[in-house]
Amino acid sequence: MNVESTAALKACMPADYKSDVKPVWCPGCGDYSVLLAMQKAFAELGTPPEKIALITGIGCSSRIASYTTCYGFHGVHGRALALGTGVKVARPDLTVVVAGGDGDGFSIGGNHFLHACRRNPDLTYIVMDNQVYGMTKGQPSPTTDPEWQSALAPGGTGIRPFHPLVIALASGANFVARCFSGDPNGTAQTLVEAIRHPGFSFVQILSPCVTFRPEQKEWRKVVHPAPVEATDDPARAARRIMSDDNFNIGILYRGSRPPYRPKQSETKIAVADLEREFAT
Amino acid sequence: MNVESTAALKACMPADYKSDVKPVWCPGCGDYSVLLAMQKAFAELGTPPEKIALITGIGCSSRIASYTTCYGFHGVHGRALALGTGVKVARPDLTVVVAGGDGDGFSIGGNHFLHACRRNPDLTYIVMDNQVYGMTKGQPSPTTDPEWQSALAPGGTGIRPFHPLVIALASGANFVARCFSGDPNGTAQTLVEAIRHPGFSFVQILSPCVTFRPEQKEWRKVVHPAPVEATDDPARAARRIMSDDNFNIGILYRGSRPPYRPKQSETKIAVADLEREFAT
Amino acid sequence: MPAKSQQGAQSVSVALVGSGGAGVMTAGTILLDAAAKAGWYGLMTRSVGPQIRGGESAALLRLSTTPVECHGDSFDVLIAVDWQNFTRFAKEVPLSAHSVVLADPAAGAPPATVVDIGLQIIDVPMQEILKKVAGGRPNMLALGLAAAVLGVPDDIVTKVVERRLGKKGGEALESSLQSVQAGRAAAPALDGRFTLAPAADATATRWLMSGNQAAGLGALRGGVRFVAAYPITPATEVLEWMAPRLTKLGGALVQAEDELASINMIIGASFGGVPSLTATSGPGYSLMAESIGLAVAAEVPIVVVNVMRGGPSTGIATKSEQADLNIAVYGLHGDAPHVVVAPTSIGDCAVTSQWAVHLAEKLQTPAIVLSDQFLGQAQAVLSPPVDTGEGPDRLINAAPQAPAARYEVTESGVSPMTIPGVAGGQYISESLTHNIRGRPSTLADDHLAQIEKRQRKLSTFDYGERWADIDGDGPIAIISWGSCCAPIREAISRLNGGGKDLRLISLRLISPVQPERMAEALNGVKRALIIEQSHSGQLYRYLRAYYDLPKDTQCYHRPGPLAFTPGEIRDQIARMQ
Amino acid sequence: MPAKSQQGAQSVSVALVGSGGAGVMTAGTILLDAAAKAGWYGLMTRSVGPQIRGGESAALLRLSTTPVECHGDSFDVLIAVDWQNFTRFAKEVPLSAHSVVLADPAAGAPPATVVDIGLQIIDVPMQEILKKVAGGRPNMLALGLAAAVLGVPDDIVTKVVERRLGKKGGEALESSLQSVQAGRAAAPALDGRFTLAPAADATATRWLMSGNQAAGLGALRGGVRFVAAYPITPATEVLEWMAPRLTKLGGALVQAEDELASINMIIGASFGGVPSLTATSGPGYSLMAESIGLAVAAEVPIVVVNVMRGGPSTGIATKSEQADLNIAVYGLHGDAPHVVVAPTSIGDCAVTSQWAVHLAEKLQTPAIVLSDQFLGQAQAVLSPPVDTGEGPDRLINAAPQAPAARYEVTESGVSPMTIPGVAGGQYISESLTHNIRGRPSTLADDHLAQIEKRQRKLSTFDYGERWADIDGDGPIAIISWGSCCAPIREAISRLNGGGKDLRLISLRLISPVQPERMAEALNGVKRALIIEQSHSGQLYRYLRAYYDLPKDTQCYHRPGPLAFTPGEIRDQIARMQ
Ligand SMILES: Cc1ncc(C[n+]2csc(CCOP(=O)(O)OP(=O)(O)O)c2C)c(N)n1
Ligand SMILES: Cc1ncc(C[n+]2csc(CCOP(=O)(O)OP(=O)(O)O)c2C)c(N)n1
Ligand code: SF4
Ligand code: SF4
Ligand SMILES: [Mg+2]
Ligand SMILES: [Mg+2]
Repeated sequence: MNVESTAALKACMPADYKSDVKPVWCPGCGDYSVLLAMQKAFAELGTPPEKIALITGIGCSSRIASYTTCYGFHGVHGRALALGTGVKVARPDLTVVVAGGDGDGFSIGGNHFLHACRRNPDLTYIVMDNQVYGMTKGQPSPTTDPEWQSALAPGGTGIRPFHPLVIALASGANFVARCFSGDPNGTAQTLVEAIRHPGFSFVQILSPCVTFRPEQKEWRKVVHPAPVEATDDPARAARRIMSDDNFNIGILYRGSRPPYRPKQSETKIAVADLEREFAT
Repeated sequence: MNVESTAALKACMPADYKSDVKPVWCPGCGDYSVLLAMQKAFAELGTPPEKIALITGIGCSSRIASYTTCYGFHGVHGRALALGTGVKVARPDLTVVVAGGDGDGFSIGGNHFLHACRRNPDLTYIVMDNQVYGMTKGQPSPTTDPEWQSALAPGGTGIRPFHPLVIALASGANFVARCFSGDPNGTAQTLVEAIRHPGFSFVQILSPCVTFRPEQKEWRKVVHPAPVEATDDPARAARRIMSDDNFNIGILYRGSRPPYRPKQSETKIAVADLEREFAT
Repeated sequence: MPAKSQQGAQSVSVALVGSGGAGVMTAGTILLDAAAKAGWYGLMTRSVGPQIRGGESAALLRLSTTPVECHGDSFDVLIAVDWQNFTRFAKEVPLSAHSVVLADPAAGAPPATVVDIGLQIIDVPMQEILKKVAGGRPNMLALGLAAAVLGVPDDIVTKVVERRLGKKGGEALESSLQSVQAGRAAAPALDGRFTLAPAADATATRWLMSGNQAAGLGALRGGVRFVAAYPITPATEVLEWMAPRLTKLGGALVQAEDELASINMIIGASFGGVPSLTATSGPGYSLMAESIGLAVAAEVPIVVVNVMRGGPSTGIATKSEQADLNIAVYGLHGDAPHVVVAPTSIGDCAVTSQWAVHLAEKLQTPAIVLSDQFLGQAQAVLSPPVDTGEGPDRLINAAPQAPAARYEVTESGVSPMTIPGVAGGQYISESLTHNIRGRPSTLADDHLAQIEKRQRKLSTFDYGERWADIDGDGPIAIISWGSCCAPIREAISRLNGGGKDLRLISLRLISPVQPERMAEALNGVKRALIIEQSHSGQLYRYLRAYYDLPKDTQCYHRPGPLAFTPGEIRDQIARMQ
Repeated sequence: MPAKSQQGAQSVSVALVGSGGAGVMTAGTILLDAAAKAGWYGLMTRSVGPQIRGGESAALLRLSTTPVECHGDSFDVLIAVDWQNFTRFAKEVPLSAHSVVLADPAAGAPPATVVDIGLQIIDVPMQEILKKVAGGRPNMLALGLAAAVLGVPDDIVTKVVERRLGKKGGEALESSLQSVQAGRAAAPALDGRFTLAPAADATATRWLMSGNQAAGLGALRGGVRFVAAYPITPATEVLEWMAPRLTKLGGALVQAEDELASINMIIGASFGGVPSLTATSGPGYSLMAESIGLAVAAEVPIVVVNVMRGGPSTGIATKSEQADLNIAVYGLHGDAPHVVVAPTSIGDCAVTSQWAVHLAEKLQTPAIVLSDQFLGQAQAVLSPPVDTGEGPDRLINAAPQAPAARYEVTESGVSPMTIPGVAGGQYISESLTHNIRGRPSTLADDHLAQIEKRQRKLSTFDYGERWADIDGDGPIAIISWGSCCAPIREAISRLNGGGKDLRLISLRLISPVQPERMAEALNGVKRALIIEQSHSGQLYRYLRAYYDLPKDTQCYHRPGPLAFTPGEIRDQIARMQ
């Protein structure tokens, strides 16, 4: 079946979003389930693949675009949010989803994360957080706990982990959620809401790296639904998140800031009209 | 008098930290008072100028290093914190002060700000915040209010301002304060405490740009001392800062995280000892 | 010494100097504007000190009966409101024994370096005079002096003052006009020595614009509708000019958090189908290098304007140099061919940037526009640069057949592109080495096929005659680029017999190289002289690497910040002749 | 076909292929280690598929009686545990009619491309055999097969297996050893065709190391005590090797948030007086460009190791290419001269990086070490690279007289530096154009003086003989660099008469250029051939720009990912001869 050319004509199914490329991921990698959740979410939204731009950086997780049938961009390390912002501003009609890893998004890409939250373009940012650099074979990322041993940081980094959700809230993200890849249905549902929510939606997905952080297989046992409903008060959301156990799953904040749209003047002109100003 | 070579021999005076270079700043620029406050603070600390490394980026404010008699680095735009971290890790004996503007620190330098807070090296970071790019003649910075008119953003940016103190707290800064350049004595006192405090100390100094934001001359009338004492609870500090009027002056947070020091092994070896591992 | 005929001088140079910020610049702009209205051509540059505001500054003007884009060897007239810090920029205001200085004795004695030249110094008691004008303005008095000396008609100056200062309101305008008149009245009789002759084509349309504005205009003409950028001297005016105009054209400008973001934003927007541009200078350009390489590999059209300033590092932000040629041509990791073009004059900034948009889109590649601070920030009165009519002629596959082969190997090397939103055209724009479908590949064959394709599309494209401007056909060739071209043109025209043994090749297409066209352009050439404003001779080395130059090829090169003068270049050429 | 004498072959190539991740790599490493202990030299590279883990992989070994740093034209022996995805890397394992394949028929038929070669295929029922070994391991069986075919002594293999796998504990070790023995027992008799002759200097010291480790060692020898970096393939091992060792030497490694931070951290540390280094690859290097320019302008010594991979953009992270020469030499804005060096062999990574530290410190400038993925990630058994004894010989002003003239114009071009903490030596390390005291300046004279000084210190320094390795003195010169040198050396030695008409210039100092030394090295040369692994011929163009090459100079260049083979190069040379 030729999925790509017929997708627009019929109700979308999750399979319509899956490409024929075999993932490079290790067997058991959490990212397989994120891919599945994404497909389900797109199908539920009913947005045909050609109307979706899936923009990623570099890392195991950032390979995800290739495994879908959407338009995609596999850019350079750390710049996916800037790419995605450009796509959205130029093409407000597209559904823009930006995705990547914790290294890509919070280490090299940290500045764009801050400023995308602040700028609030209408797109959804998904970080597959495995608390490690998978692609480069196991170095600590900003979300790695300070004691974790690795060749590059023998004895651990000793550095306090970065708290993506708190930073997102503090910088102005308009929708904040945490998911677990082991629950693709719940994740899909959250993604649907994130994409529908206007403005910058940030979704952290705990997605185990079975190769370099095999202990993350245990996450399945410790994740649990957030005990309370999402709030629209950023301060309250921040307080809750700061005091939770980092395994609280669910939508944690829904804001109502209007999304970013560059100013447009009422009166439209032609380029030739500009020439007059130079006449002497 | 040859200040530089005799400084170490006698009690330090503020004037000992002032170089013979005429500032490029506009008459009335708030940065003059920051320079004065810095000199007073150094004198009070009694640290001779040669033991201080003053590291800056690019911008009007970043010119400050030249106007002191300390060792200094006027680097490239946005990278002062990385330079300063390198100096401190390599030379823990030096007093490292990093300084710059809101554009330098929060726009292009935002990622280093996040990660310096998190990493917590024992240095003090001073941002002279005038909510504008002074050096490049008046473009909006991350702290500019969304309605401010400028050639580059006609009608305003429409973007929510960046909240430096909240971000600093959320990312782990160990000391957080806000000062006003119009109060050089108070600022000097805060700087003394910031420099003495172990770990990463962040001091935002409201410092008017009289040329591109002449309305900031009014700041003098609206600043006021923080109504309560500094807390050591980051969540409480964040809540207070989020709800204050942005003109609350004083030390707002004092943390107790141990400063960053790279791991050192007990056993020291020589390079030649390493060669053995390659022998077959 | 200005060429003087019965009809007056062909061109006159005037420097207005004085501290206190924008004063002399305003006077200079009015003078330039008035000269344009009176039918002359002209050029104005500014020299500023390190002070952010209120430091010393100088408005450096040259007015002429024919188009002019460089200063002369020395200034004919210097009007000094005061001498504060004059020595800091004295080298930018060369004077000769034929120059005349008008200065206020109350502002102190002229610097010894000026007096020693042995020129004529005329006292004009400016402060004294202005005491009699309510709210009198020294800069407007200087304007009046200059207008009188040059013979710029009174009514035109008045009209321009009214238009430009009108918004300041009644009293301020009144005192400005009175100050101008006071200046006129105080102007010494100089035997009409510096009076300009009427322009030949006095009624032709003239535009007053800077190169940065021209670059912005060219980009909009070419079809750019999205800009993301981070401010930097001396490129900011490109952006500040474009920002409000883009919103009126239905486009947008985003001020990014840094250059890493701005370059990626424009890549994203262009992937989305909208022709996009950023403008920056050396430090910002460096930061963009990684992602310009992304645009090469993923074949996304983008335009990057680099208005070069003094380097290395932060260098001299406010002065010109041509030392970013290396990084523009060679500064990407891996084999990453792309387009580099350079305007050959202030007005040509429009033509070249329009062409850059066209080439970027047509060849699905980054096109770098290497302008420089002189071209970018100089204000000139010039003939309107033509709209070439070239637009964003991207090869689009509007009715794609799945599976999409985004990176199809074609004869031209250009692969048809699909635009997001179009069903059946989905593909991944890929930074990894990939096959024709955009799938990551590490195979030698795929790698070679795509690398060759990207080189081929650049090498085989027909760039037409615009690759260089060629003047003359003598046996000595001068090869140059950017803001060097204007003083070279003038030097040649000054040489005996109009420099008949000379041939000037002003390069507009820097990369890819055009060996056949160059061979043709050098046909019959015995000796060549390459002229450029860099310490290491970047253009010379680059040409040597890729072209067969005449055996006897020399290079005259030095760094900024001082612009080349026609005399300096004439001396170099004379040495060759 | 391996050269075969009564004493056995001079060198033998073995490929161990099979899916399932690290299995064959472990076997290969043990084989290499055992061969070293037995007195041979050797090389091992790996080929991996796109899969992060568990995909296909191949351990490609060559063992030899003399030092060896490239693979042969084809592999003598291929041992296939299975054929999964073999076609993906088949080009990296060239086979000939003389090759022998040992494969398990149960793992499926060999691919047609292999069968079609017409080589000898010997069935070894590996799975069958392993059924009899408790916990039997196919990779260890392959090891046993290879050891038997090559004649690597049993006891040595056992010892290495014990040492390397000992920590896995009793049972696992036991089954490994039994698998090895089972492999030995199953090995076919091949008339000793692939048995290695004893090495000439079998008792000499041998080291087993990769180029990345060697680069780390050289840096530590040179005095580096601070490293800041961001992980990137294929440079990460430089960092991972250095990290724990730096802490033992009293130094430190900081993992930075990105390359912008890492380059600035090392600049800061070096300003503080501590010799500092970072290691990266193309994408990271691009990001560092702006701040490398800062180190040039502010004259701060730093070392940047770029382990080149396939480009442009993200390209092919795991494969070699030599296409970052342009960016390394030319990739900074403004005129920003600096040092670029390149190791000429795996072991030379140590010598060259030690030299780089020395040059950076001595000349107060960035020194770029251009290694490549092949050199960096290949494991070799080699003669220990010498410690040159060169350390960080920075010109320090320990007793400064205020006011400090940090950027004093000296004859050598090197200005004495003061180190923070020392009274009277305070200065500002300045990115703006500055005068001798480090004060910002926009004066033409200051700009020129500092630009000239920075060029002079590089141009006039005596780099000694180490600028290039020169072998032979024939009239045909081959000029090359990096990992190309090994196959060229082998190609020359294979040519009739030992290639007496050839002369090999292996460049170690890429920049600054050495025109006099090159002229001397080319004395008597009639024709030259430049060999490099880039599509655009970057080395050729660079040499052409700066050197006077023989009139008849050709260039053989192609991109990665496949390494050059001696045969491929011999053909090119033969065409010249
Ligand atoms: C500029 C640059 N620096 C470094 C790298 C190397 N690199 C590739 S992926 C990666 C980190 C991946 O970590 P993460 O984003 O967490 O993704 P994961 O693999 O864990 O899914 C790094 C450092 C690169 N490709 N580009
Ligand atoms: C990489 C780079 N981009 C842009 C610039 C231009 N630039 C110089 S200073 C500056 C902003 C200054 O603003 P801020 O840091 O707030 O300092 P202020 O002048 O207001 O004190 C900019 C954008 C630069 N020097 N380098
Ligand atoms: S290395 Fe980790 S993150 Fe990467 S594919 Fe394997 S399991 Fe997933
Ligand atoms: S432009 Fe503003 S910030 Fe800069 S020196 Fe002037 S007043 Fe100060
Ligand atoms: Mg990760
Ligand atoms: Mg500012």
